[in-house]
Formats: sequence, structure tokens, C-alpha cells
Amino acid sequence: MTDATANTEESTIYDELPDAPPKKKLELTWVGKLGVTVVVFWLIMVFVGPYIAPFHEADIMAYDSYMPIFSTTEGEGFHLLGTDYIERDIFSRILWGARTTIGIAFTATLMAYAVGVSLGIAAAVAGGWLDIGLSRANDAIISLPSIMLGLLAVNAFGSSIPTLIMTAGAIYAASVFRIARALGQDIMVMDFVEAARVRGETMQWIIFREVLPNAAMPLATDFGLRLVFVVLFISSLSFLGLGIQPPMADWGSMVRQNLEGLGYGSYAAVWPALAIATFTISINLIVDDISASSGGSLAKKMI
Amino acid sequence: MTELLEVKGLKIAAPQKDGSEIPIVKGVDFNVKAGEVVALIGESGSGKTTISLGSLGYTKPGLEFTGGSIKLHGNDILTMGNDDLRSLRGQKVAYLAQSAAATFNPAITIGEQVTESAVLHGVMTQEEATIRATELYHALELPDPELLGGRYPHQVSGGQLQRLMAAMALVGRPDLLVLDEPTTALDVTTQIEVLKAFKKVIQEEGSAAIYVTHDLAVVAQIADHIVVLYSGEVQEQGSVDQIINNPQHPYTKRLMAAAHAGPKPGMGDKLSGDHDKDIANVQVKDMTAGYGEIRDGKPAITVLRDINMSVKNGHVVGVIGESGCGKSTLARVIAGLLPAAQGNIILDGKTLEGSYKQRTKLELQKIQFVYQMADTALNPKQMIGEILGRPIEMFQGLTGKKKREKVAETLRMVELPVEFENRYPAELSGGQKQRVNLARSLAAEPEIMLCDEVTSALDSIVGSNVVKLLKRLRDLTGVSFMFITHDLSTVAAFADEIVVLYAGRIVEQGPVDEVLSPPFHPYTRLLISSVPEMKIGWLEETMKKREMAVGIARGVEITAVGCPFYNRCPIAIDGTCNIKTPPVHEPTPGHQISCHHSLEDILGFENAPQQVLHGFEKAAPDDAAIL
Amino acid sequence: MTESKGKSPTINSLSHTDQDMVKSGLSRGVSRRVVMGWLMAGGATVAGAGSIVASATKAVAAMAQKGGTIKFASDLHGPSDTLDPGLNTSTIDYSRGRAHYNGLVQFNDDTSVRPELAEEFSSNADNTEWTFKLRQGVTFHDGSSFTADDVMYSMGRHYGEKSTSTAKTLVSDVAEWVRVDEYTVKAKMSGPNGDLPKILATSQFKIIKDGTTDFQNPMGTGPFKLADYQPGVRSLHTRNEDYWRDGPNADSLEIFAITDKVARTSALLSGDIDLMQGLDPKAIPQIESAPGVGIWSVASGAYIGIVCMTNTSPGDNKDFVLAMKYIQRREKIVRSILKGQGTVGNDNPINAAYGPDFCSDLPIRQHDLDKAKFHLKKSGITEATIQVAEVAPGTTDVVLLMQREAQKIGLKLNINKVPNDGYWGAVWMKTPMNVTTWNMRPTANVMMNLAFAPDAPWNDSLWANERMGQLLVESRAVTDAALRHEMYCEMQTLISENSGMIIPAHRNYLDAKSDNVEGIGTMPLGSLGGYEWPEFAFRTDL
Amino acid sequence: MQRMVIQRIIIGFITLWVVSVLVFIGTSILPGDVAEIVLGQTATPESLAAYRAERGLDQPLYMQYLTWLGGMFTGDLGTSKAGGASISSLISGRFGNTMLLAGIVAIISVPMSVVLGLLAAMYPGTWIDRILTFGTLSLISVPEFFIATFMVLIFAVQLQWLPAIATMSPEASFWETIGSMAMPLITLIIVVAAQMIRMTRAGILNVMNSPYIEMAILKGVKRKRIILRHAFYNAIGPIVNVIALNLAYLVSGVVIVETIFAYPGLAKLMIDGVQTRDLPLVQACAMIFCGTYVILIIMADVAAILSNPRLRNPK
Repeated sequence: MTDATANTEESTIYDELPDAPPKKKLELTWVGKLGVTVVVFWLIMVFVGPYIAPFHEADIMAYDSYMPIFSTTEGEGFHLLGTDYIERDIFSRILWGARTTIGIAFTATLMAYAVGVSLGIAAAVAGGWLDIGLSRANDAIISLPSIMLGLLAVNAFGSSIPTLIMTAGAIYAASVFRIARALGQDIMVMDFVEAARVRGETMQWIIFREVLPNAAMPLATDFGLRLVFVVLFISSLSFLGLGIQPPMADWGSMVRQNLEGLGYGSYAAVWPALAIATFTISINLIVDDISASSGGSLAKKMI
Repeated sequence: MTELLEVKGLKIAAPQKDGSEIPIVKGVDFNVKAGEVVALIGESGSGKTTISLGSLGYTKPGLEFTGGSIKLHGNDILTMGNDDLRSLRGQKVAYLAQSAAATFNPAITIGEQVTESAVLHGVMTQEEATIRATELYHALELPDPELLGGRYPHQVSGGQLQRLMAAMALVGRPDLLVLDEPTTALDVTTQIEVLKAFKKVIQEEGSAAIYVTHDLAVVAQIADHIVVLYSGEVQEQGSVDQIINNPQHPYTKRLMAAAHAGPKPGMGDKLSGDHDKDIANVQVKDMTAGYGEIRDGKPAITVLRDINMSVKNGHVVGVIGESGCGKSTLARVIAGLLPAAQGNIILDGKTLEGSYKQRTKLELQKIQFVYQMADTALNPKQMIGEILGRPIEMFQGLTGKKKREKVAETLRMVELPVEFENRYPAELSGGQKQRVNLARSLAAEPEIMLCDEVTSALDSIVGSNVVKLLKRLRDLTGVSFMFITHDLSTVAAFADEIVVLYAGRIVEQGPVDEVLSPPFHPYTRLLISSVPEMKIGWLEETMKKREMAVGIARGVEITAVGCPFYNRCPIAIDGTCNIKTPPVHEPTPGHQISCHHSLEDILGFENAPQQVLHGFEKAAPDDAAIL
Repeated sequence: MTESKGKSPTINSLSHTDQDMVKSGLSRGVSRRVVMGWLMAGGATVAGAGSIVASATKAVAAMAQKGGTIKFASDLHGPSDTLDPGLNTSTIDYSRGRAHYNGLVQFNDDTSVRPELAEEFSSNADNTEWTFKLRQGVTFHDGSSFTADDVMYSMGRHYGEKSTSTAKTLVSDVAEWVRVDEYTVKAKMSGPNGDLPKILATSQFKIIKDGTTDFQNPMGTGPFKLADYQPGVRSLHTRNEDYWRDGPNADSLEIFAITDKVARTSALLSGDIDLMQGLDPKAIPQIESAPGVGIWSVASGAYIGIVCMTNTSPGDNKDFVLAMKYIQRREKIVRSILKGQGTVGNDNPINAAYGPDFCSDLPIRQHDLDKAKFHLKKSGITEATIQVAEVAPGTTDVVLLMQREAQKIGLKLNINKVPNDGYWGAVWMKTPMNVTTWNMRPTANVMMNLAFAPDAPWNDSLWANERMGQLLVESRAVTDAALRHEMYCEMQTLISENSGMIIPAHRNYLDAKSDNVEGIGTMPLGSLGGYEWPEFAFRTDL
Repeated sequence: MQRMVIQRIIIGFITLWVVSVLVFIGTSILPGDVAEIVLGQTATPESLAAYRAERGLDQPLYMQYLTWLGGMFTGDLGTSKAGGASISSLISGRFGNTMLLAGIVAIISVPMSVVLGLLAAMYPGTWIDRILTFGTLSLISVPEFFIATFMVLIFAVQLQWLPAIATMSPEASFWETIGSMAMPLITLIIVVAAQMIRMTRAGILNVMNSPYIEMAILKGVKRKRIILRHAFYNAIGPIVNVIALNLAYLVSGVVIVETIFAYPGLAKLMIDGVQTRDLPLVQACAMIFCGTYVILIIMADVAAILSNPRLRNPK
């Protein structure tokens, strides 16, 4: 080493440079922000909806069915979005429906994640027979049409809300399992996991402290998409008449029950459909925004 | 000579969401004359790559040109329209990236990728391009040039890909080549062959070049003019001779200091005081290991064969060899990450279980493995405090305040500010991350640390700082090190003993000074000669040497019988070296060389006049061309 | 039926339904007198009726033409579709059967019967023995001729252990079928039954060829031959050229189902089908506002029922059941849920559609929350759960309405919606509270005998009333009209007062058709005029 | 490579078996049985018993399963417990229809989606990209049945251009058949294409971050070639996988479309089977669905292998 003194005195001036310009935090575009706003709005409705709704979801008016928007009935009041096929106030039912539809979808998705992620990560971490067994069962579930599985479950256990949640949860746990397993396998080969193992860490530490935190972000975005699928899935079940128990309002069956109205210009079916669309589209917008900010930047450099 | 490229007041910055800018390049001026090689030198973050890309009118995503001009043949690249820019790229200016492995498209044949730009820009027809490419393969001394074009990137070695990059850049006869750290990722022996090839073709083609690197020694061999950069500003620029032989600017001086002269005996500073406690800390006995299912002591793929070595208390053992020689595997076996197929690992006289799973907590604590890549070794989702705290908690059983104190102490030991405990790895620079990486192992208070290439990913300055740190740690804690690297100089400066691994076998080992002075094992000799020295014209001299004639331009062959180095050895004896396992000579106690030649012969060859012993001259048909 | 003022009315001055009724009546050879009877019953003057019928006759004469294909979409089909009359349960089966087979006798629109394959039928004085003289020269689709053996075989399939017939109980009182000669059969009854012919006119008793076991392509004597038959997909029927009477009007029928009601309606609106069964009341405005199509609504005795099983709580508590009867908003149900296509029910299966046997002097039970509260209080019941399936259009909504009313009198009524499939097997008659629906039956006696006789297998509420059983049997033998009416009134009162069955409304058979198809009947025993249409329906747009 | 494929095929068979067991258990826990459902409201204990005897339903369920399994191996699908018709006759027609529908939709939507997806990826952030992204996003966000019903109301009821239902009559000519299928075709193309376009775009943009793309840019390669030659070849694997899943969906998952357009396809048949508790029928359909899924996935894997030199010809 030539003059060790020289560089000690310089080292103050020339300290190490950062590798790259500091990574900017994830920031949403206005589209993404719009999405967030709408989703938040609906989430609030899940909690306050029923309380601010002018009528009870099961209230059957004594006036007329398929009333147009902004119609008022004496003694009963104002129907912002008109009434449905048996004279219930659509606006109120949409507000109530937020709780049922989003509530159920959300719980179901949460369940799907609880099951799918824990099994998926477990399969990835443990490997061996556990992995093989789980994967085969998973294939089987995925290879069957989800509607049909739903039908089986509802026929077997009746279309109660728990059944719906369980069914949707189970079905979508399968696809979550896949993703979680893949993610897990990628992370398991990282050095820091190996380091933890050599340190003699327990399986649960490795799963919960090393693997999961690193799988969190991709799983979070996937959660959004999954949630959308579940909403649509439950709507489809409602379409086949297997959905939520009446008189509870859920957007899917609201669309279904009022479809006839469309034929002669009642929008009774359009409003709940819009509710579904705004919610699901918004979630997708957010997810898109997030994944956009993480990729494709090089593509813009093409000339 | 006329100016080919003129860079004036070049400014490049990263615009932020809030409209502000983070300047990356802060007004840089330099020129490149036709046929001249200009080197941009600086650490990572100095903006050297950004500038070099600027000469193709390109900035990485997130950056943009904010001022100045880059004129090629007098017209400004920064104001060019897309079509001009497209024809500029690849046709007038060609780019060679650092990692060829990542830069070649895995799904397209080499031939197509090499000829692509030339054909697209209508410089030549596919046929012409293919012929031209084949010529270049020849010139670059690539194996079977005729077939190469039909291969896919994954089918050729890293060194070959690096040279293929050169072919890809040169095929369209560009006016300017931009080489971005083209040899940094390579082994010394590969690096020298690639360097040689580059220099040759650049001279033949007479094209100008911008050569981006942090390695002064390399620059000394290839550049005419040097531009020294620090954080986006030119510190000093001048001719190679001037910069190398009498640097003015303090920063340049510092760079020179960090860049080490070639490995010589006696440059390492020994452990303070004599090696009083010369008892083996870790011993490896008749160990054979590899991957795949183990059948009667033989793994499917054998990586290490009959390894015998030891690390004495408080010693630093440097394990050296080219990539693929099994040096990392050796560390992994000791750490219990890869159970050996045969032989034992002995810690403080006690034989260890093969797999870490069966080892006791204490044993795990005593042996700590330090990974090469801090980026993958540190959990990005844990704060430094947590990363360091965990081993302390587990091995010292400290918690709460005590634990935090210990964390702070550890941070201080690796010369990092205590505040770092609340930061995430992503918020640290490469060197800082590497220090944390070391600190984590240190926090376990081990007896031995197995450091796997901990400096090879770092710039010379940062790297040398880390080495200094390691020395201090050894003196401080008396922990022993197994220091794995392909960089002989670092070992020479730091280790007490050296183990030279080749193709999974130990060809030579012993105290640093003995190993670095004759008699050499032919492979050790090759390694030593391959380390670039900060001497103009060193490359040419070296290439004249005998071992170079056959040592380079040949792949490693893992063999079970005979001497592993046979096919690259200048003094190999047909019928012996390739059949019998070589005997072990012990010139001085503890210094072992395994070779079929007697020590006298080996010494003899050292001093013998340059003459090739047997039919390997075809190996490097046109060494002469370099001169 | 209203008629327009001013110039003498024509057929066009009648409502859509009435026009069709008149036209189809005439087209099926109902006498002018009868039709005028209908019109005047509807309030038309003799002159008015006369001119209407005249114009109608012209219209019909102008229209009654042969040819063309008629596409009919039912509401339900599947792998379980069958051409085995004994297994017929769905509209699509009945309609195909009607096209493929004949019965011994056949219904008129007023549920009286006329001979079909039996040239004539008669009974002895006390209705204990019926004789059927069979029509000669009738041939099956394979050319073989129809004889007593076929009748014996067809009837035999409704008896014995192995019989899978869904109608066996209807003819259980026939002690023995006797083959008198090649063209005469006798039914020896175990007791007097004046209604046997009406029973034999129902779908399950169509005549199949002697020895038929494979029902993928069975032989019938009906107006149409089977051209293509895919269960759960479609069937195609082509004119039987050597049909024994003046053949069917259409050249061919295409019969399939569109299970989705919205899709079914759309298909009619877009002209992809000519007839649809099972119009959702919600869709009435849609149909009526659209050109070229109209609803076909026939008032009937069919009803939606809410069942409180009397053998278990809460149904075993008379007061609870009464409370449930009092909270029914019968008019509202007819208006809002059935959209007017029904009649108020009186917790009594029999209504005006059954003609003289209906006890019109029984007062309609009115919506009365005070009475309801009183009885509920007395019963002490505060919560109950009802199983609901959409067994008939609007069933669920009826229960939803009921739930809201229940709340008003302090009863927490939980609704458990279950899928339709499996309902009859797993829920109906197995759970304390559920829903049911019944088609109209040929006679009041048959109806009550099926669903309210103490020992009847389908007594929804398991309401066992000795007196009821007694009356049912006795009334069959009674011939004196006054006494008979008295007995029927007593039975209906018994049911309305005591049974666990709540009947808030009777539903019309509500279907829809294209204006290009006429000749649909109004017989109230089933959809589209009791499934009688296949032989008589004809296209007007040829 | 052969080894990989064979491995997949074996796994496929295992999956098939697991499915058959799942479905068997699933159907066996349903309330009510074929007899009760077929005979419905007018069932009597005797008629039920008689019906069960006639259809062999009086055997214990596991026996029914075993007989079915046995039949499976001898290629005999058994007879429908509900209608008594042979399963193969029930299925054959439906299978044809399903395949026809899926086939046509695939032929149209797959190339269309890939092209549009590539287009969106080629001009990221431009109006064409935005339109495609938002359009497809909206389409995958609304319930299928709503899209379908809307189409019917517009094209069939209002404009009367297309038939509202897709009845498949043997006597119809090919073009008549296509005509009557128009609505389900359009609906499915919209639904499926939306998914595939998004996935193609995502797949491409995913590899667009790799250094070799930057290299291509620095070599002055044109957009079109970067996308088609450099990016696409490396994105084939995931894209093909998505296509496979969507095709599988076309075969098994289109219940709603089949219901709304009264299209006689397999999915609806299976639902009917479930609703009538027709075990052998459900099993047969399940096998077909699972089989299709397995085959498609294997094909996707093979395609991925072929598109990847590393797997195609290792060192």
C-alpha cells in the first residue's frame, strides 16, 4: 500500500457515492388516484351505507314497480334511482348492497389468501411430498369450472353467506396458492433465506419474517385482481339464482332481477351494474398503475 | 488528428416528480480523436456510464439531457431526429455492455444478433455481414468461428460472449466504439485474453473508442487518453503516460493508491506479533464434494476432489482460482450448506456433521459465511438494526437495550454510523451494504468467517477499504478468515496462507510469500502473470510469455484422472500428466505443489529461455500480431 | 271484454287475448253459439257479439291455413326430458306428448272432455264401470294399427310395484282394466268416480304402442312424427301425413327450452321463437309494448301456496297459521307481483276456474294486522324460518312481502332461499315452513283429493281431517247438484279455516306468443291452453 | 424435453383421477337424488323405489362410482340416470357444439388479441395504448351476463340483426349455423380477447426491462422489430399460458353464455347434470373439462419449451 496517510486525509473529501439516483417512492398517476378515491368511497359505503340509505333494503313500497329515476311517491318519499321490479328503492338497495357484495367478496378473498398463501408458501418452503400433494389437488380444482364448483357447494350447503364465502374462498385459494408458491420458490433461493437457515432459524421465522415480507407487494396487487374476480364470481352465481339470500341486496342479483326492465327502458338493472363496474374498474386501475410504475419504462425509449 | 467526438458542457440529470432535478453529469468536456482510445475512469456513481451512453444520444430511463452538446463529425447528437439517431446507433457509434451474458437476447442466435445492426442499417447484406462476422470471430480468436453464428448465447462461455459483443459492435465498422467495463466481470486469465482481443481489433479497425472502467491497470494497457471522473465532474484528464506516471489531482492519486501493483511476495502485512497460536481452527480432510445424488461417495457432478487444507487460529487463508474452480463450494461445504460426499470438516479438533441441520447452535455460531452479493444476502424488507440484531439475539441471547448497544457497537466496528440501524439496505451504497453484510456475520462473534468474493463486486477504492476493514477486524477480534477471491493481488496484500484451486483440486498451497515466489506451479505462474500491472505496454510483454501461449484461450476441463491443468500447461508431459495424478512436492514446510515435474525442473523452466515445449503454438496463432 | 262504442264492433275491437280466444275457438270448430255465449258473458250485447263473431269467422276463415314451422320454447329441459308419458312432469314433456300421442279422451277449453282415440265412452248408473269404444283405422307412426292391446299396455304401466308412473294415484281406484274385444276396453272401479274420463284426458295417460320400453324413439298415434329428439337440446316434429283426423295445421314443430327467462322473452321479441311458456309477470309491459307479440294469459285454479306443516312447530299451532293467513296482502300480491295476471286466493285450492264446484259464498279473508297480532300473541311464537324456492314465478317475492308484514306484527320470519332442483325431494313436506305450487286439476275433487285428503301422499301440510276425507269420497257418488255444492262448500271452508296451507293467490297461466301464430286454446289445466296447442296452432303469415 | 412432456402427461392423468374423486364426493353430498328430482312434486315412495331400481340407483354410491370408473377404462360412459339415454349420445352433439364455439372464438380472438396486445406494447402511453388498456380493463370488470344481455337487447331485440338465441339444428347449413351462433361468438370473443390482450401487453412489457432490449435500442433497431423479434420471442411462454387458460375456459366455463343464448353446449349440460344429480353425466363432463385443461396446459408448456432455446437445445 502506498502512503496510507494520503488516503485517510482525502477520505473526508471523496466519500463513497450512492450507487444510483435514489429510487423514487411509488407514486400513483391521477388515474390511479381516481381509482383509490372510488374504492375508498365504496369501502366507506360498506360501513355507513345502510345508515344513510333512505329506505331499508327489504322495504316494498305500495306504489309502483320500475319507477324512473328522481320519482317521488306520496307518503313514501323520493326515489333517487327509481324503484325495482317489486317496488323497492334502488338507491337504498345499492347502498345496502355495497355491504353485502363488497363485504362478502372481501372476506372471501381474505380467506382465499389466508389459505392459498399459507399453503403455497408452505409448499414452496417444505417442498417434497407436501408440495406434490397440494399441487395436484390444486390442479384438480383449477381444472374445473368455478361456476360448477360453486353450484355444487351451494346445492350441498344451501346458499347462505358463509357458504358463499367458503366456496369463493376455496375456489380462489387455488389460484392464490399457485402465485404464492411461485413467489415463495423465487424467494427461497435468495441468500438471505439461506443465511437465516444456517443461523438455525425456525421454519415459521423463515416464512413470516424472511419470505412473506418480500412476497407482500406482488401479493397485494394480485389481491386486487382476485377481489374483482370474486365480485364477478358471486354476481355470476346470483345470475344462476344461487347468490345471496333475499331480501338482502347484492349488486349481482339486483342486476339479474331487474334485467327484464331493460327491455322497456327501465334502468333498474343498470345502476347496480354501474356500481359493480365502478368498483372493479377502479381496483384494476390502481393495480395497473402500480404495475405500470414498476415496468415498461424502457419501452418508452424505443424510437 | 481531427476531433471525431466533441463533448461540451454535457449535463444529464434525473428529473423528479416535483419538477426539481438531481444532477448526474454536471458539465463535462472531453474530445475523442479518430483512432484514439479515451478512458473514462471513476467509481460507480461517477456518471461515467451515463456519459458514455450519451454519445449514442441515449440516457437510461429516468434521466435526460439538460445541457451541453455531443458532436460527432461536427453535428450534435442531442438535437438529432429519431431516424438520424437510429442510424447513428449501431452504425456510427457502437456500444459494448458490461455483462454480455445479460445483453445477448437468449432467444436469438448469436449470428443474427451480431449481424443485426449492420444489416438493418443497410450497411451490408446479410451474406456480407455473416462473412464479416466470421472474420471477426477469427480475429477475436473465438473457437470454431464457422459454427458460432448458429449457436445460442447460453451455449458459449462468458469470456466468449464478451468477445462476441466486440464482434457485434464492430461488424458495421463504426467510427466510435463505446466499451462499458467490458472486462470487469471476468477472471484474470479471461480478462487478459479479452483485453488482448479488443486491443488487436481496435488497432486493426482503426476505430476510435471510449473505454469506461474503474481499473487503472486495465486502462494503462488500452487507452491513449484518460478522463478521471468523480460525481459527474471531470477531475483531471490527460495522456495515459501523464495520468499513470505523474497524477496531479488528489483524487487521481487516491485511485492510484487503491489500485494495487501486481502480487509480489512480502507485500502482505502479517498478524501483529508472531503466529503464536498456530493451532488449526478449521481443518478439511480428504474432502470430495459436488452436486446431485451421492452414490458410494461420488456425487453426480464432482466439484471438489481430495481437498486437504486448514485455517489456523487468527490466520487469513486466501483461496484463489478462476470461476468454476470450486472455491465457493469449498466454503459452502465448510459452512455445512453442502454436505461433503467424502472426508471430514474438523472444527477445533471436533469432526462436524456434514449438514448445518445437524450441527449444534455453537458450531453454527463459530463458522459464519459471508455472501458475495450484499444485495441478495440482506433481506430488503428488514432494517439494518433487525438484520444485525437477530444473530446477536440468537447467539448471545441479548435483547432490548443490551441488544441495541451491541448492534451499535457492531456498526462502529464496520465503520458505519449508528443511525444506519433504522435504514433499509436499499438506502445504502454498495460498499455500505457489504459492510453490513460482514457485520451480520461479525455480530455472531464467530471463530472463522468464510468470505466469498466479498470485494469482487466493488470498485477498487471501496474494495480496498473493505479489505482494510477486514484486516482491522482480524487484529481486533482474532477471528480467522477464509478469503475467497479470484483477485491474487488482494490475497497477496491480506492473507497469511494461500490455497490455489484449479478445476476442483488444490494445485498449490502454503504461506503467502512462498507461494508468490518460485518455484511456482505452472497454474500459479499463469495467474500471477495475468494480473494487469499499472505499466504501459505490460500487456504486450506478458503476451510474449510462454504460459500465455497456451494458458489462455482454453476452457477449464474437470478431469478425474491426471493433472487437471494438463490441457493448459505449457510444460505438460503427454502420457504422464494426462494419466497419472501428480505427486505433491514440499519445497518448504507447509508449502505444497502438486506437479509431475520435479521442483528443480520447475525452477529451471522459470529461468529457461522462452521456448514452447510442445505443440501448443497453434493455440495462439497470431500473438505476434499484437506487437 | 269491452266493445268499442259507435259503429258495430269487429273482432279488432276486442282485447288481444279475447281476439285470440274467439278466433282460436272458431278455428277449432267451436260453434258460433258457444262463442257468442263467451262474448255476452263478457258483457257484449247480442248484436255486438254477433257482429264480432261474424268478423272473427271471416278472419279465421281467411287465416285457417296449413303449413309452416312453429317454434316453441319452454322454460325447463335437461337430460331428464322424456317421451314416456308415465314420467311426464314438465311442460316440455307434456307438449311433446301432445304432439306425439293421443289420449282416449281429450279436454275442451272448459275442462269438459270429448272423445279422442275412444270413439265414445260411457259409464254405468253409479259410475263404477266405464266403457271405452275405440276408434278403428287409427295407425301408429310405424304403420301398425291401434287396438285395445295398446290401451291395456298403456294403462297397465300405471299399476304395480315396478310402475314409475307419476300419476298412478289418480287411477288407483280403477280396480281392473278389461279388454272386451279388439276395440273395446272396460275400467272396473273400486268405488264410484264420475271423473275418470277427465283423469284419463291428462298427459300421463296418453296411449303408447303395446310393448314399448325404449322411449328414445317411441311410437305414437299423434299428429306429428318424431324427426329429431335430443333430450335437453331440442326436438323436431313433422306432420303425420296419415293422421286419423284432419291433420295438424303446422308442417312441423320445433320444441326446446330456454331456461333463462330473460333470454326466452328476448327470443320471442326478436322473432326467433313463436310461442313461449312461462312469461315472468315483470316482463308483461315489455311484451305489450312490443309490436307483433302478445301475452297469452289464462285464468286458472293453479295456485302458489305457503305451507305450515301441521305436524310440527310452528305449523301445529292453529293461531300461528291463522296469523300467517291474516298478514297476506292478497290484492297487493296479485297487482304487484303477479302484475294482475292472477286472482286473489282464499287459502282454498278451489276458485272460480273450477266452475260450479267453487264455493263463491265463502268470504275472502282480508289483510288484518290486528287479528294477526292477536293470534300471533296467542301462539306465543316470535321467530320462524321458511324455505323458499322459486317454484312458480313470484313465489319468492310473495314470501318477501310476507316477511315485511310479519315484521309489523312482531314476528321475525327468516327466509332461506334454496335452489329449485332437489326442492321437491329434500325440502317440500320435509321442513316446517316451505312453499308449494299446484297446477289446476281437471276437477275440484281431484284437486282436493290429491292435496288435502287425510291420506293423500302430497298433502303439503300433512293436514289430516277425517271429515274432509269422508266428504271427498261421498261427494263423488252424489249426483244432486245442490247437495254436491253444499258438500264442496263445506270442504273448502274446512281447508280455508283449518289447513296449514296458505293460498294468497291463484296464478294465471301466463305465456306469450307471436301474432303470427293463432289457434292456441284457453283450457286452464296447463300452459298455453293446457298444452293442447300442437295440433291446432297455425301460422297466419304464410 | 421428452421427459418433461411425459412427466406432464402422467401428472395430467393423476389430476384427472383426483377430479373424478372430487366430483364423485361433491355430487354424493348433494341433497336429494335423481329419482326425487326427476319425479319431482308428484313422486310417491313406490314410484321412487321403482325408478331407483330401474336406473340402478339402489346400489351404494361407491359401487356406482366403481362401475363408472370401470366403464371409463372400457370407453363406456354409461347411461344418464335421469333420462336413460346413453351418456355418449347426450354428450357427442354437445361436445361438437362446444368445440365449434370454442374453436371459432379461438381462431378469431387469439390472433386478434396477440396483435392488439403487441400494438399496445409497441406504443406504450400513446392514445392507442390507453384506449386498448382502458377498454379491455372495463370489459373484464363487468359481469359477463350483463355484456351478453346488453348485446341481445341491442342486436337482437332492438336492431333485429342477429338471432337472440343460438339453436343448433342439424338441418341448418354451415353458414346458417354460424349466423345463429353470432351472438355467443361475439360475446365470448369480447370477454376472452379482453383478457388475452391485457396479458399479452403485460407479458411483453415485462421482458421490456431486460438489458438485451436496451442493447437492441442502442443498436438502432426499429420499434417493430424490437417488439416482434426481441421481446415477443422471450414472452411467448407466459402469453401461451394465458391463451391456454382462456381456451380451457371457453370449453368449460361458458355456462352463462350458453344459458343466455340457449346454446346447447357441454357446460350447461354439466350444470343440468348436477341439478338432476346425474352422477355419470357429471363425471363424464368433468373428465372432458379436466382433460381439455390438462391437454391445453401441456401444449402451452411444450410451446414454451420450443420457444426457449435453453430448454430446446441445452449445452
